Amino acid sequence: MSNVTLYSVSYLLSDAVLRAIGSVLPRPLSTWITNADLITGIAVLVFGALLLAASMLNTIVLIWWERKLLGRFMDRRGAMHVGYAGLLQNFADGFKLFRKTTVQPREADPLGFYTGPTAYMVTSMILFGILPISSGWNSGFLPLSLLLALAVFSFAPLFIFVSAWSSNNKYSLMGGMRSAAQMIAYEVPLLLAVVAVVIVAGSFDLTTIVYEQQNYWFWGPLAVALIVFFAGMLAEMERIPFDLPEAEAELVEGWNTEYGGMLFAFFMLADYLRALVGSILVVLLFLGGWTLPTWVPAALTSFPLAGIVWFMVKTYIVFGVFVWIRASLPRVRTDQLLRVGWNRMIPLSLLSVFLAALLVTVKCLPVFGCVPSLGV
Amino acid sequence: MLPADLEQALAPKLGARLVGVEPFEGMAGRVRFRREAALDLFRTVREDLGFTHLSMVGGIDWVDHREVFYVVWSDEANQYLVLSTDLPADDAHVESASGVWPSANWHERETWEMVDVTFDHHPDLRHLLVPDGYVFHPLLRSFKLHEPEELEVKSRHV
Amino acid sequence: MSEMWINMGPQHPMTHGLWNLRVRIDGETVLDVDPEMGYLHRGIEKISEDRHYNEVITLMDRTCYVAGLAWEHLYIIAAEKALRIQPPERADYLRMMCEEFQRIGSHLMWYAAFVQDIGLMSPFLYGMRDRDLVLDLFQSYTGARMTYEYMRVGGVRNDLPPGFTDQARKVLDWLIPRFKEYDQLCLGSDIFHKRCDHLGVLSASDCIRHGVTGPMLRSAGVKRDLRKNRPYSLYKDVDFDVAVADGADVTARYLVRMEEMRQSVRILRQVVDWLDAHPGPVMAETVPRWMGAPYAPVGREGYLLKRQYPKGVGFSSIEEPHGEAQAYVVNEGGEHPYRVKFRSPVFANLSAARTYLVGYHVADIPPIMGSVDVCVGECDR
Amino acid sequence: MGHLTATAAPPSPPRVTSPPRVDGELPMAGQPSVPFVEIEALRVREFIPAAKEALTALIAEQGQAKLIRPVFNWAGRNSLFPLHWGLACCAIEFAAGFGARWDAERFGVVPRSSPRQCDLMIVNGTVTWKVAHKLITLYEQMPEPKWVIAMGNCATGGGPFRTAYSVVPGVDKLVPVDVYIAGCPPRPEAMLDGILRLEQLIRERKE
Repeated sequence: MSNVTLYSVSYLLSDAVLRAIGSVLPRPLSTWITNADLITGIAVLVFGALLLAASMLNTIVLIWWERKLLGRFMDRRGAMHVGYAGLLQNFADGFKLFRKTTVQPREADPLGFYTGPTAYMVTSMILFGILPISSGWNSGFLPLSLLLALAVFSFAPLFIFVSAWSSNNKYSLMGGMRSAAQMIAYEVPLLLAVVAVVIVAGSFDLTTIVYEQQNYWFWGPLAVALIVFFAGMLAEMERIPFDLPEAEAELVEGWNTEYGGMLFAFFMLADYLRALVGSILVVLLFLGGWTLPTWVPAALTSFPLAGIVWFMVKTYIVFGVFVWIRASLPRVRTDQLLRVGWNRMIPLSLLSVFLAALLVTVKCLPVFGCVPSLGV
Repeated sequence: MLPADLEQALAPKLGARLVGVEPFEGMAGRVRFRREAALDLFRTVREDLGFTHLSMVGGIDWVDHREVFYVVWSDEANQYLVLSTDLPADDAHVESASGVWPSANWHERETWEMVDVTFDHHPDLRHLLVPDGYVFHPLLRSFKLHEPEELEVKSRHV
Repeated sequence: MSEMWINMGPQHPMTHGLWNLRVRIDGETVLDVDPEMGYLHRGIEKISEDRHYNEVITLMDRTCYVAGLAWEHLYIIAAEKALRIQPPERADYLRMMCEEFQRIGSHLMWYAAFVQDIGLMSPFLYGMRDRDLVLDLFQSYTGARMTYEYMRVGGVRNDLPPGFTDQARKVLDWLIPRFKEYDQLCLGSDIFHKRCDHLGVLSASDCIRHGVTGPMLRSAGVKRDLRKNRPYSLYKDVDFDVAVADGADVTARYLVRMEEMRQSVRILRQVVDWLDAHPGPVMAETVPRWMGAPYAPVGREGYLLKRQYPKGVGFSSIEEPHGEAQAYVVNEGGEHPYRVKFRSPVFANLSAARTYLVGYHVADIPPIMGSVDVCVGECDR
Repeated sequence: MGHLTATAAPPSPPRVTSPPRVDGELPMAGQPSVPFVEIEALRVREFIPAAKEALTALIAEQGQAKLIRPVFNWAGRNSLFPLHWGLACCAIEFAAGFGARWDAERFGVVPRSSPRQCDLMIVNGTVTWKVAHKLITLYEQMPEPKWVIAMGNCATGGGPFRTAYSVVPGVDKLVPVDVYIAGCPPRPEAMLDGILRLEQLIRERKE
């Protein structure tokens, strides 16, 4: 299992295809086409395409999951009639938005108006390439993958602000300002909470962090960091109670008020990609990634692709918690949000860093491995 | 509070400008006054008699003249009172009550645009319900409603 | 950001209807507001002048579309005073029942809209769900969900169907625990208090200066409820308390409306019991057939005036769900009212917008306007 | 490696790029060798709309294709986003249609507040002359393809207020209407039925 990785699969695929083509071609062409460099290059492309397909598919399923879950929280059914249980609903939405005319307001700045959503979408997609999903599904050894992921994650306010400002709408502008202020305020506690994880795990590599959770998942010892990280993620993902930039009640649709058609679809997809990445990060850093506790029967962990399956189950449950929060909490106000961010979250995150350092120093971490419900 | 009490309280202040106080079902009474007395009456009613709350201002077009009525209530007396004045149709204007009761502001704007009664010294007399620049006063009796078909036929000829 | 004007409306999620709030802001602070009304001005007062007394009822349902029966009641009282007609007792009880159910329905609609304004998503659905149960009751005896045309000059159109009272009791039993759930969802959340406490404060003196009535006035601690202070219909015969709260803020208005719903349930239990025990006529004897006809006669011939009614002016004021509504009906002896003038509580409550909005944040506008409970239909008429 | 002779390869003929000719204008002598069009393309602000136009044209062409058109048709009819606004009484029934009992989201109908993201305008109530031009503006802000449903008697023909001085007797005087729903107000079922009929219309549409 462990040596079958996503890259090896795509390499084998590209190798087989190119060799098959080479076998029918005449001599000089066939040597050229079975060149090792070309095979590697094609393999990387296949790898990227697989990642893209997986991320898109997951995002669309995630939207479906949110709609169904939200429907149930609200005593209704959600999308039902398009495809089985409404599974095709989001594909219909996507195709429809693809066909719609993109209206560019006359006073809008075309450069920012078009590049903003695109860059937002692209940076959110890059994230998916960095994160490991299972022992096989990762992009190789990235020693600083956690830092890279968070760095790319924090590009978003820039692009949101650019697109909001260039669409020349007062509501968009206010939404963009709020978004920038909010994301910058919550970057700091988010990073500090991650520092606590890094102290305990001793590595910036996400795969290593997951394997460090062999004995105990980090949500036990790092409960404070988890709370800070979770709240910070809520703010970064702009979901209720922190969805001020898109607060429907006062700013019509927030920073995407002027966007329709495919650009709006970009925003929508990127939002949910970021939501997916947020849930994945929670699973990776605190919930043991693709591993399961040892008391789980081996039959449940040994089937093919078990890692990916369990990882996705965990991710969707974490996202379900986000949806649950969305269904049951009101929205806060900008000043309150920033006050909570600077006055409460940063001290809490510093506390979590201190606790992590303390746990490592006094070497009491193995205690958590003895609790059966936590241990692996 | 009975109509007689009201007359007793108001007559010394207003004198001849008070036309009379009539009984009115469900209210303390109906005070009829000349428009010169408007401001004095409003102040007296609000400050001396305690009718602190202006509920509505309305206008009626009686073809030969127009009537403006004010409904006020008092918390202490737990009573309504209606004040009304008759204005000539060709020169319909009366002092604004919005200096005494701020709540009169919108009601007077509405009465102005509906019944064409001008309120002097109103802070903000502009259209409220009908669009800006609307020249008709719909609640006048001379303003007739017609079926949309007629309207279309007419516009086609124009 | 420098100062700028933004238009919140006429198409804006905050407005819950068709009006425009022009807001001058500096950053996120509100400096000045200017409500712009009239987008739903349908000339109801003018149309009424061309209509028969009973035909005006049709317009009353549409005047305030969330509290149609309350507005019917308002108009009917004024028209009966103008025409000197006395309804039978059972009809009065039926009207009270209508009004109280309508109050619950209207407040549930308000709740659904208000929670959306502060960002709570699911209670909107809960409010609509429970409102539908009340509308089902209306439907069972008036035949319509929102536009009922149930009351008539001199009584009501028809009596209750068999089994109605049991169904009504079931709905009331269902509603009481739901109110508790609503409170848990709102008052149980710290964020709700952070958003709504000390927000949109309108003190009692300001309320009276600007003619603000209803739950907004009661939330400022003024115990004025027309059902108690000047009992119309037969409200003096039922037992209930006036909901009052202190604070004059959004939370206080929430508390007042919630308590009003509970009190309405309390009134309804008494009214339903009375209706069970006292069958009788629902239309006054003195009313000619054409006036109280259960179904509108076909053609204009049906409306021939059989009897001149004495001239008179009818004035009525009731405690509508939004506040104190008044009607002023002038009868000049014809078959149409000469002039109908309505006082809409929302009209007065909105005219004070500058007082309770200036100085707060842009994000505070939706909760404050939500707590005012805007029904544009009755405001613009 | 032999050395090349001067006569071995004939010199390639110089490629002449003719400047774009505009009707009614003489081709100017002594123009720079870089064509005018390329300078224009370098200006990004001009380039992006041009590229967008080309892309839109491409998509439109694809939309006409027999294979793709049914997919887009299916997508368009199954995800109708109505404009989230309330005019009058019908707006309450419109809201009830999105409530728990009727749940219009089952059919993929999700109200959006921004007209840019809508394909369907449900005119739910009385349209007055004061709001008429705002309604037209909103309609024009919606991107193509778009549809209009006149919900209720007021939007269909003025309803009980058709004689009033301030009411538009039917929204079809202002914008093209696809589906009329009768009722005053129509029940939520009727609203859903109207939406489903619109879906049927889209399905049967011949482009």
